Amino acid sequence: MKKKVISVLLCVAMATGILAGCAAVPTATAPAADAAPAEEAAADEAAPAAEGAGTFAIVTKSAGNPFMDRLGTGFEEVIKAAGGEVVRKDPESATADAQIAVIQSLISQGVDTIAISANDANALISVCNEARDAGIKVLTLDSDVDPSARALFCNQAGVEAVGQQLIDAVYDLTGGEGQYAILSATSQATNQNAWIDAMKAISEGDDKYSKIELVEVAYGDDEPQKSTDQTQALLQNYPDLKVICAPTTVGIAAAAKVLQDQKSSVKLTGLGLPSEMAEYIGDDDAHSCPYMFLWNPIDLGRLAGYASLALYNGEITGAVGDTFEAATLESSPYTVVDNGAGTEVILGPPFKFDPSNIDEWKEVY
Amino acid sequence: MAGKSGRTIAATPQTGLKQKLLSLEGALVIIFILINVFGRVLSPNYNLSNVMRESPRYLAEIFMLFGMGFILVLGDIDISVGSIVCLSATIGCLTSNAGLPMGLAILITLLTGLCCGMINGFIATRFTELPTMIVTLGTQIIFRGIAEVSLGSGGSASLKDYEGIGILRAKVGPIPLAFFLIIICAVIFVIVLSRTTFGRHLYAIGSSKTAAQYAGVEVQKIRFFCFTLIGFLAGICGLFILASTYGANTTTGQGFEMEVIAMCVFGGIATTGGKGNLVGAFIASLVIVCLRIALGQINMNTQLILVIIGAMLIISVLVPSFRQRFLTLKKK
Amino acid sequence: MEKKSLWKKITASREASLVIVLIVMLIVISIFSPSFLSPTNLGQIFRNNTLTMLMALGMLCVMLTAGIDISITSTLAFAGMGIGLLQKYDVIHNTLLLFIIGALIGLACGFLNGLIIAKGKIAPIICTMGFMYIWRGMAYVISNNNWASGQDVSGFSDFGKDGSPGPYIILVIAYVVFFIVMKWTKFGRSIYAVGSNPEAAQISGIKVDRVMIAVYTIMGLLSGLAGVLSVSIYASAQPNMQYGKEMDVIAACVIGGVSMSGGRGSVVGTFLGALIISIIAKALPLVGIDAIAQNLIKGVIIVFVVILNVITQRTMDRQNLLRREM
Amino acid sequence: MAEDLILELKGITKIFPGVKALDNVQFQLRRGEIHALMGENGAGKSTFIKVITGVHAAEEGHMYLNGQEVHFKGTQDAGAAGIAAVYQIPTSYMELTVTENIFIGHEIMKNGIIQWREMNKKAEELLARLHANFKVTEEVGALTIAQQQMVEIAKALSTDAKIIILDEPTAALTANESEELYRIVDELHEQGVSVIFISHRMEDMYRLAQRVTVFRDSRYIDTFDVDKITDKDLIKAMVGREITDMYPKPKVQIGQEIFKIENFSRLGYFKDVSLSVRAGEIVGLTGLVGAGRTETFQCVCGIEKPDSGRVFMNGKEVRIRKPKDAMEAGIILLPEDRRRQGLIMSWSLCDNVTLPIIEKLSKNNFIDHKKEYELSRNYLESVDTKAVSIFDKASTLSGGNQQKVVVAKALAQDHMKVVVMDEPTKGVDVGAKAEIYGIMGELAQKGYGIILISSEMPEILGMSDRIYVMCQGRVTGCLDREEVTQEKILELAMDQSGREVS
Repeated sequence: MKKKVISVLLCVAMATGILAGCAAVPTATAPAADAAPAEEAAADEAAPAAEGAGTFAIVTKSAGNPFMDRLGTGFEEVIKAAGGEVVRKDPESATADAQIAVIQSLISQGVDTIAISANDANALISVCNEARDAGIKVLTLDSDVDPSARALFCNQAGVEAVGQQLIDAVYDLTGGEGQYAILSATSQATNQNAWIDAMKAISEGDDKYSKIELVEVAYGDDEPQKSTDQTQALLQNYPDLKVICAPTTVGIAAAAKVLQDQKSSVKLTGLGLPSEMAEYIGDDDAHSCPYMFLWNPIDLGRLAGYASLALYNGEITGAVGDTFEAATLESSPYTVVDNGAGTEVILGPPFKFDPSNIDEWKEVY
Repeated sequence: MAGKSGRTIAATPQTGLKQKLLSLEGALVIIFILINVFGRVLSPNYNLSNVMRESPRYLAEIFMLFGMGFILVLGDIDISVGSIVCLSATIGCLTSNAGLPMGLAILITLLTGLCCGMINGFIATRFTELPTMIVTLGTQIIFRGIAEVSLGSGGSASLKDYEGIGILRAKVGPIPLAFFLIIICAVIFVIVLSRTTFGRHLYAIGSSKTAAQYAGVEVQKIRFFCFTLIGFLAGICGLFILASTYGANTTTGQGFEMEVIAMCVFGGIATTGGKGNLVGAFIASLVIVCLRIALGQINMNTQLILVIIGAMLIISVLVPSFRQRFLTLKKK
Repeated sequence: MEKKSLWKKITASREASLVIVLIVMLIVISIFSPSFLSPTNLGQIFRNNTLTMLMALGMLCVMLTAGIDISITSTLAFAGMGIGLLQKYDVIHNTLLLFIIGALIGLACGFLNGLIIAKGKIAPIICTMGFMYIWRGMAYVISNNNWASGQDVSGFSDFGKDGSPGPYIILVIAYVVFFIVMKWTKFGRSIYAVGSNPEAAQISGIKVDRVMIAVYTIMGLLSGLAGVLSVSIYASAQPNMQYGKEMDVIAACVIGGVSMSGGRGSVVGTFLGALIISIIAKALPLVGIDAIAQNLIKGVIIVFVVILNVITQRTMDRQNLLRREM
Repeated sequence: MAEDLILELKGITKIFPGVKALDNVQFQLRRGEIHALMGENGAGKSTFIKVITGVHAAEEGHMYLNGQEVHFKGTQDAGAAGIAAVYQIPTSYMELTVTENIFIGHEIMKNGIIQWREMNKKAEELLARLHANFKVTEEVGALTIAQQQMVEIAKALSTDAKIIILDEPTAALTANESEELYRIVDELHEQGVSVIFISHRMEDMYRLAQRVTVFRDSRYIDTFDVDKITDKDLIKAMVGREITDMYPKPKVQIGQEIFKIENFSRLGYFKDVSLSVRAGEIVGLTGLVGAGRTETFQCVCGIEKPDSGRVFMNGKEVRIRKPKDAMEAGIILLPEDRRRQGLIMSWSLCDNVTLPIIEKLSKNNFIDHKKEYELSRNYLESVDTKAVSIFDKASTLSGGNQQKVVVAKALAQDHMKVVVMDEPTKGVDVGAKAEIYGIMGELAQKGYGIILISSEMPEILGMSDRIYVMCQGRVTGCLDREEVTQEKILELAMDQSGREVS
């Protein structure tokens, strides 16, 4: 009997806990169905705080990653300049699951736009739609979600362009014929898969590349240790290997170190951070990587910032043909194009880092 | 046979003991209230509808809490549940995409979890020499490995038809369906553990496997059942993850096992077995969920949130330990 | 008679059965990849798995006391990130000093673990789970979203460069030291005693609490050292480094015959266990198994070896009984 | 008085949280004497020993060694002063070798390196002194209890101790193993070592000691010369009252055969064991430790799987695959190791008693607490358990009372027909022993069949109607109450003819 009383008391206490915690008067008194307007009211409240300039969020792939950090830097710079408020969120781990929690929290906060670099193209669809239902403009940068779930994708470079550039680099470094291998991140990395597919498609479609042969796509899971194991395995399994192409920042650095330490004749190219790769870029045999590519993540962040502002102000809706200004970027204005599946804006071609410019860039990012 | 010396033994429960038991849950309730109040003060957006809307991702995990509670009370541990979530979500997604009706796909998702649990249970009960930590460490890698192979290159699958499974996302007012299910589960599992013979047997096994066996408790059968049960619950979790992400990938459910164990421990269930109850664990899980949501809304660094949870975990076990010692000292 | 007892010795020793597993594995791998046994490759096995092998020694000590430490890779990341940043911001570039600092960070983390476990009487898995979150989180926080990269650690990374004897020397020293300490010193034996029967150890005058603290401190020290080595070997410090690898270390120990209930395990067994794990990691890409299936195979091998251990033990017990029957 | 005292303690008081474990206790040990320390469980003997060896520090009192006052801060101080102890709780390291067990804490070192070869040699010498027949490199876990005991004694000897304390050394030993121990103690005595030993067995005291000190309820009672004391006086000193009949065996009309096992075998443990019990009969089962008595009934009761064997209840065969089957058939086992097998020490008495029958105390699987409390109280009172409340933890009771709880647990299973009591008085003090025998007699009177597995000759002789003797896994004989003598049992227990090749 006593126990029952205690349990009832416990329940009551907990209920009061919830109510006390959620003391928002409308939700506590009004029927639960009225919650949605209350939410909008909260969003409206948030807006004046930024003096009409809105709140803009950016969600990166994970914390502790300089590339992601620079995206945020660029984004923040543009929004701050426009007088808006920035919310930067790094999920606790590089999973879609962690991003969902973060985006949900942003919906609660009633931000105006969310720019996402997605860890998984599919897993975020529902949460993105939820955000849009709540009146939030959703766009992606760096790594896309399914086009149905966002307004616009700020692409660092067209998939075709990246694929073309990488395959040309491979062609160049092999001297037109020979074996090459790809060291990718994880098997589900959206970007990497798209680029690799593009490389394959281009090399199959053009006789020019008929003499270079892709022997294997290895996955280093963006872990230094596994990437090292995989690189060594590639070297061992394919003694005639001429080039490794690593379109991932962790993989390329690990591979570069293996090749350089072993003084291997195999050359490396791909996509990498200048600051990570400065040690390995050089024309002579002492360096493993003659040149590599990347775009400027700060610029990409800026582009996403401008796009967010444009979406927020209603200048664009993300439809093909929309145009918006990006004052601090060279190629401004940008025009929304169709990439076959959805709409995107493209930052520009990837930038080539070689011994001549690496020292300048390694300090930047 | 009457007592020869006429000695009598008291048979009325001492209230002191009960109060002691109550104190942990009481403290947790107070913490729960405090967190909600602070959440409200710190974040203007911390209200019922927002909390409820953000909760499903965490609620899915709480399903496993009940099974993990059983497993920990038994003195075992299961660190493969995160992988089971991944595998069952994957299989569910793939079978649905293969053209099976949604109902069947849901059933297969749950069965996958069940089977994984049975495999764990089978190894754990057949090779009793092995600590379950090691068994489930191995199967953790295997289950996720199977999911990776099934997902193939790309490592991610999305539901082609997510109309059917949408029913799991249904809401009553602001409150998601999952929340009601959780409450129902909580009531059932709490009662089973605290009131039934089965629950008594769980505590017996957790306190002393040998003595339980001598007393006629079917130790291995119950252990097998509990591993199967947590597998099934992981399947449910996988199902809800599938419903909320419309798909599965190789990182689905990563780290869930530790989060669920942490919730149980925070709620007073000892990993050494035989101690704690699900009331505490359930309140603790709500505390952690509210805390994460509140701190998320004030945009605290996500890593710092983990630091706070880690510290809370250690403090939550340190405090009773020192309190105990303080009490004995005082008595002295 | 002498011969028989020698045979008995071999069959009764877990190490011997591990050697057999190793040999079978090597034969199978060599069939698929003949170059596997080349000196360079063997060297790489050790170099790439220096961290696992090093931490396995600490885990051996911890598990001998019936404990477990799942915070090791977080400690590793914290220490590694710490010394990485010291170089990035040009505070210290002296290799030796960096090693000492990293080791000290690990030591402090481990000491805290040990203190709470021994004095607070807390289940090791819980305490170390808490610190797993804490140190990993701290690594992220101090990193402030930056990595210490190749150029930042350029001089320092020469130590762990492919071809540099650095990691090998550390491994050899660590294993030799541990082999001696665990077998021939009072401290080593007291670890066994504490794990085997803590009450008895207390009565024998062994300071159980101190041994527990020491064991976790050693574990922390080795994790810190592994963090420094990691930065050196991969020329990069990232807050998520070696995430989840603590399970590999535990698996290595268990495969090596270290009992999770304490008191049983040897340095040689640990070495063999770590070697098996390392060979799996190294060989799977080489033998041409699809990258996607590698984790699956790894898991199956671990479970297989662990169950094999049990079955061997059971057969041995049964044979003993049969002998008794005679 | 100019006695040559090697050790003297005066006014020792030791307080544990909530209890006074020792209250102004004194003790005198003469040089070279064997001194017995007796008293019921909980009288404070073990605590007293731990004060001597420095495990516990006494709150009050003085200790003099060779006339000098000493203060031990830890066991190492005591060891250095030449005091070594063999404790009652198993202090062996099961996973470590014999040598290590002997030398742990005082390894032979040279430059900080353990000298294994020298230690092995020394250990061999010590074992030779004890006439042990096992190797120093064996793992202790692989030895028998008696052999482990020898290792413990060797451990005490290895420190060159002048005073050796043996805490219940014979509790786990069979008659002839005890004989071996007496020989060892005699030898120590001849070598001039002073010995303190604690035991519940009168025979130990008579056989070995010159003087005996009795404690009761944490207090010192008296010290006697063994030559001048009778059983009765001693028991009175220990228990505080007179016990008239140690073995109260009632006259019982023995009925039909109710329980029979046939051809029970398990590889490496026992072979072709058959025996039967009639209603109201107490059947003794004895033999050396390791003869397979306990293992046989573990198999009968479904704890372990036998290779072969059939069980009959009232002439009908029953199949037993798990402990539950045995219980349902009415065969209840009171296991040997009550702390590990019989009770859950961290649980309340009530929960322990009702664990096997909890399903019957519940409606639709929901436990009926009222019924549970009531029932457990009834049974606990019926066996006269000394406890304040049924919610007391089992670990707080003394050994004898714990055993009573185990009995209550068996009684609660109301369809019990045969009860197997495995060493029911092991580690139980005299007063409680007599009570347990009393309960046994009452059970027999009620028509239960009782199997008493015991190594203690007096209780086997005192309580059994019939006695089976086992040796090396076989039943070597069955003796009736009338024809039985201690010699006959020993002869059968050490029967060599059973040792044929199978």
